[in-house]
Amino acid sequence: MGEVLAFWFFAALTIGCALLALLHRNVVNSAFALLGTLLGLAGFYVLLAADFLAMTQVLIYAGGILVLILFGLMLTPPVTNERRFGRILVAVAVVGLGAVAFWEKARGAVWHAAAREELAAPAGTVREIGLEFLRRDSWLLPFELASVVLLAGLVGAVYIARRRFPREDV
Amino acid sequence: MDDTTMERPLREGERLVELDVRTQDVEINMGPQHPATHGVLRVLLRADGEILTGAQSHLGYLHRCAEKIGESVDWLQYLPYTDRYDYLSAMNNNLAYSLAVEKLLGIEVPERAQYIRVILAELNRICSHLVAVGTYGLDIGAFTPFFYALRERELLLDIFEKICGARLTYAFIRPGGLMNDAPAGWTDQVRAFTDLFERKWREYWDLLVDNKIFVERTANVGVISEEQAIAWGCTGPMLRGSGVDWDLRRDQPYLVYDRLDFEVVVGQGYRGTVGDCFDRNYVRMYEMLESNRIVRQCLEQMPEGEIQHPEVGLVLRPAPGEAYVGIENPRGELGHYLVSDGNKIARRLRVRGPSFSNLALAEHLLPGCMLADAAAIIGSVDIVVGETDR
Amino acid sequence: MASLQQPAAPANERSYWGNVWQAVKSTAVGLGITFRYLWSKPFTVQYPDEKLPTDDRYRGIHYLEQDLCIYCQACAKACPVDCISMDAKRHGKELEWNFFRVDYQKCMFCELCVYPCPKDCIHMGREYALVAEDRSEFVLELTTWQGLTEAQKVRVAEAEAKKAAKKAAKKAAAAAKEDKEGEEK
Amino acid sequence: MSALLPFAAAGNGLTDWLAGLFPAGVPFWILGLLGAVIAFALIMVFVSVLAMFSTWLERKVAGHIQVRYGPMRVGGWHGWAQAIADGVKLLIKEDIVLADADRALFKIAPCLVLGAALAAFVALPFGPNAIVADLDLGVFFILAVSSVTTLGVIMAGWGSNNKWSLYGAMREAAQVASYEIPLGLSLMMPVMYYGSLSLHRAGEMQADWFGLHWYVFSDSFWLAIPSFILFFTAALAETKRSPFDLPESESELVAGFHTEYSGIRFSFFFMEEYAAMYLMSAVGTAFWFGAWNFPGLELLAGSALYAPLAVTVFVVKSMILVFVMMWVRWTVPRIRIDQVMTMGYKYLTPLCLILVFLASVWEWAKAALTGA
Repeated sequence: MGEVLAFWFFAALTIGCALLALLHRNVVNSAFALLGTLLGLAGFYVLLAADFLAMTQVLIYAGGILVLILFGLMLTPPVTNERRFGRILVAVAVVGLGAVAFWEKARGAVWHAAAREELAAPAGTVREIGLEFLRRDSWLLPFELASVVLLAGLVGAVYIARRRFPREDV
Repeated sequence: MDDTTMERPLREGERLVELDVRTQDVEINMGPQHPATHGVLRVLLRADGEILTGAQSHLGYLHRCAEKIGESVDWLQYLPYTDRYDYLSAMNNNLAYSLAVEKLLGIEVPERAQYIRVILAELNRICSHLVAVGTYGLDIGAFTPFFYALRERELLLDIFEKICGARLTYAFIRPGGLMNDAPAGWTDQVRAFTDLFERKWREYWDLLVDNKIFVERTANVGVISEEQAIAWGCTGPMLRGSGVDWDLRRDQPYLVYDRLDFEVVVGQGYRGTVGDCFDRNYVRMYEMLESNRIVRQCLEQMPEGEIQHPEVGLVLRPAPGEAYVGIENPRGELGHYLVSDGNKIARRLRVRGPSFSNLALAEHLLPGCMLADAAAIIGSVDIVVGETDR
Repeated sequence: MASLQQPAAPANERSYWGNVWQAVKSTAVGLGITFRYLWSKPFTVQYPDEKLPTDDRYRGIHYLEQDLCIYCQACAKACPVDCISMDAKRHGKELEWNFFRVDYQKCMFCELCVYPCPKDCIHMGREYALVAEDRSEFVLELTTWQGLTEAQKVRVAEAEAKKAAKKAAKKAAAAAKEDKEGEEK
Repeated sequence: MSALLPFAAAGNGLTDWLAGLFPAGVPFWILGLLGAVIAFALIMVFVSVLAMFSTWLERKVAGHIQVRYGPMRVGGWHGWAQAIADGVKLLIKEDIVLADADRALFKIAPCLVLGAALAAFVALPFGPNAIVADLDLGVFFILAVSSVTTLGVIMAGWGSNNKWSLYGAMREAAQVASYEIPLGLSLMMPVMYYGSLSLHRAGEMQADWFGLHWYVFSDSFWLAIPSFILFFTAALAETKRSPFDLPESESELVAGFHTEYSGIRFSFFFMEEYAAMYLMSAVGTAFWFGAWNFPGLELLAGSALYAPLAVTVFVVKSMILVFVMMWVRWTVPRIRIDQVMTMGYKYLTPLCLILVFLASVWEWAKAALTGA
């Protein structure tokens, strides 16, 4: 019962905030609404007994990525002639396609941990994740490759963004 | 954005500013009510993120018509008004005005009065620099040195209170001499202070000036070149901080300064470039020590005798003529230009205030700096708005 | 430690580890100084309970020796801001005081009013606290009495009586003279 | 079951105690919810009292460092009631929301900031048994949750519709987002030593040697001391304390992101600041300075005094670190924003990485030698 209630609470939070993010007129407010979505998702991870993932979600997405999004928004000049209708259309299309693509999976999914016996055991997820990432026969190579790709992206972004401007002395 | 690509040759008056990302400029009002503007100064800043792209200072919020008042009150009655343009160094203001009036009158005050004047002027310089260094710490974000500086200033104010009865606006050094002679025990109090001060000075140095963060915040920030400083008419620590060896006390000696042994402190880029904010503060720091030395010498050399010129009374009628006397105020050259038509009221009175000229350059240092540097640069100029606006 | 002599050579070389060392060291030195002061006795006083003594020469709120004052207005004329105003009525030598006010909204405590006084009767006092809820309270009355004191009344009456007696004597003398002249005629 | 649903599972002291109070038929989740409410109330009370005491302490420390007294009047002895008076004043003050502010964000921001700070208290081990949720993730949870305060600050700065506030918000964003890296890395040294992210386990492991087997006294002390300095520096930046108080630097930004706040909303920011200070100090205490352990305390184990004394030891130790934060604040000047970034990315992070490398070699060598 508790899990079910929590599930609906997080679902409402996630979807409500997602809609708010989509529909709000002010783009900064949309970004802030995303916080609710991200926290709701973190809640789902907790329900699925993936504590580490949930905390990572909060730390990286809410505390990091969202801050960067806001940073980016505030550095961008405001868009004056935006069309909300177009955004909604795109969103509906994406959600629809996703639903069609994952319909079979989604129908059979179990959304909270209590219903599944193997997840009900106390989880020490950090250790397993760490081992998985660092074992040679497991995910070590993709993990390291991803970090190299990210680093390359970072360097490229810095290179592209950095410019030298002549400025007049007032 | 094509206008701002890298390959175009720089136009005159432009310089290359390196920015990570260029965004819309923000116009932001610093002041007239802002903690870092030392009074009711308003600086209109244009900023691209944290980096300033333009600055314009707006003066006049504290304009009190000092010069015009000077043309409508007696020569002596104007004296209390001089206290009020740079209220942190009122003794020096009194002295500047008195010397100018004495030049008009063509008199020289008795020797004892001259020595007491030097002592008071130098103590007042310490007083003023203590506030300058302390509030500079506040601008940079260090609170405590300010209180330590005010603690020693309090001792100085006690000394002033003992001799003249006032703690901030003295009206004590007046044309013809002094209001009063030093009371008994006063010289001992001054001597005790000079001994104490050297010990306390180390504390300011260790706590504030030598602090790594302070050095990082001030070194290489707001650099004024030698030529720039001269061209903009900077005086005082602002000029000497840029490496120009010029001090009116030595180069155009007045009172008994030519009999005293002291060094003129000049910025030398101790932690960065010559002429940066650190150097201006450095000059103030060491000037306090030099003033301390001067006070000691004066105490030793001071003769007994009169403190007031016998022919100068309460109502003055200088012969028609004009006079300009500039003295080395804590903030630079404070000059009075006086014109007399033989009346007991000045025909024309004009004040050349150091903060006003120094501030003019400050706003040209701001573009290209960061927002936090604005506080550091304006603080390093050490303006007193009462004087810029008069 | 800082030296009281100006450092001769610039010390602005910076290296990575030098920066780390300087940051740690200078912060530690600063923390040492503040820690010492944390346990020292405070320098300030608890103001309304405890007041710092003011010096003899302190230039605070004026006081007036009213019995010496001769209503010459020299102080009012000397004042750069015209904050002194006074009014009195003369009864011969005696003064019937109406008011002697100083407007402390204007006064700048310059002491210029004290010097020209021929009778040395106006002084700067040692009191400095000027707190009020209304601006009008900053205009202080320096006289201790208004009008004529009993002694003054007596003296004025005496003087008037004397004057009257003199006048009467004069009149009598004149009358006597007239009589005499009349008699002579 | 996940430890992050602390009250949904049996075995938790509070829920067990609550279960005893109610008839057997009451569903478990109700007990859990009730337990959560009680825990929240406890934390709220603790943080309120803490914030009041800390403001008073801060003002006294500032005062005495600056050779003055600080508050002396309210309440008699050294103005002990000053903070209470201030709190009451803030509560009854008019609540002003600017006409041009973004009302929703303006109002949510203080709650978000304080809420995130309070949530992080869940994982603090005040004593061997006094912990709301003994999370396996412990310190990671604290880092994650307290990173949400950044968003609250940005929200406040944006919602205030004031350029100075916005500057404060952007500084906070840049600063905190970058200092989470050295903060996390500096925590790696104790984490490697204990082999766990749990603060509670760290406390248990430091109980040896008559209660003095603290990390700073252990065989890894040469890692512990520099890592603590790095942690403390990063924590100062994370909690926006001087010399990293750029988001609210009063000589540049007037009051930064909370310029426009007044009354109770302002007090939320205030409480958050002290809560965050305490939080970081508590993490430092738990990982480096022996958590609730103190020489001689173990002799009392089993007696009724033990638990309260352990909590007291933990709180006092944390408060000493809070005091150090205050002491630093009243000593040093403020860094500029680009220097904050330089310090974070060019100094703290590389130094932390070096230490992480040394620590991993050291811990591996210890394990290899002892054959563990």
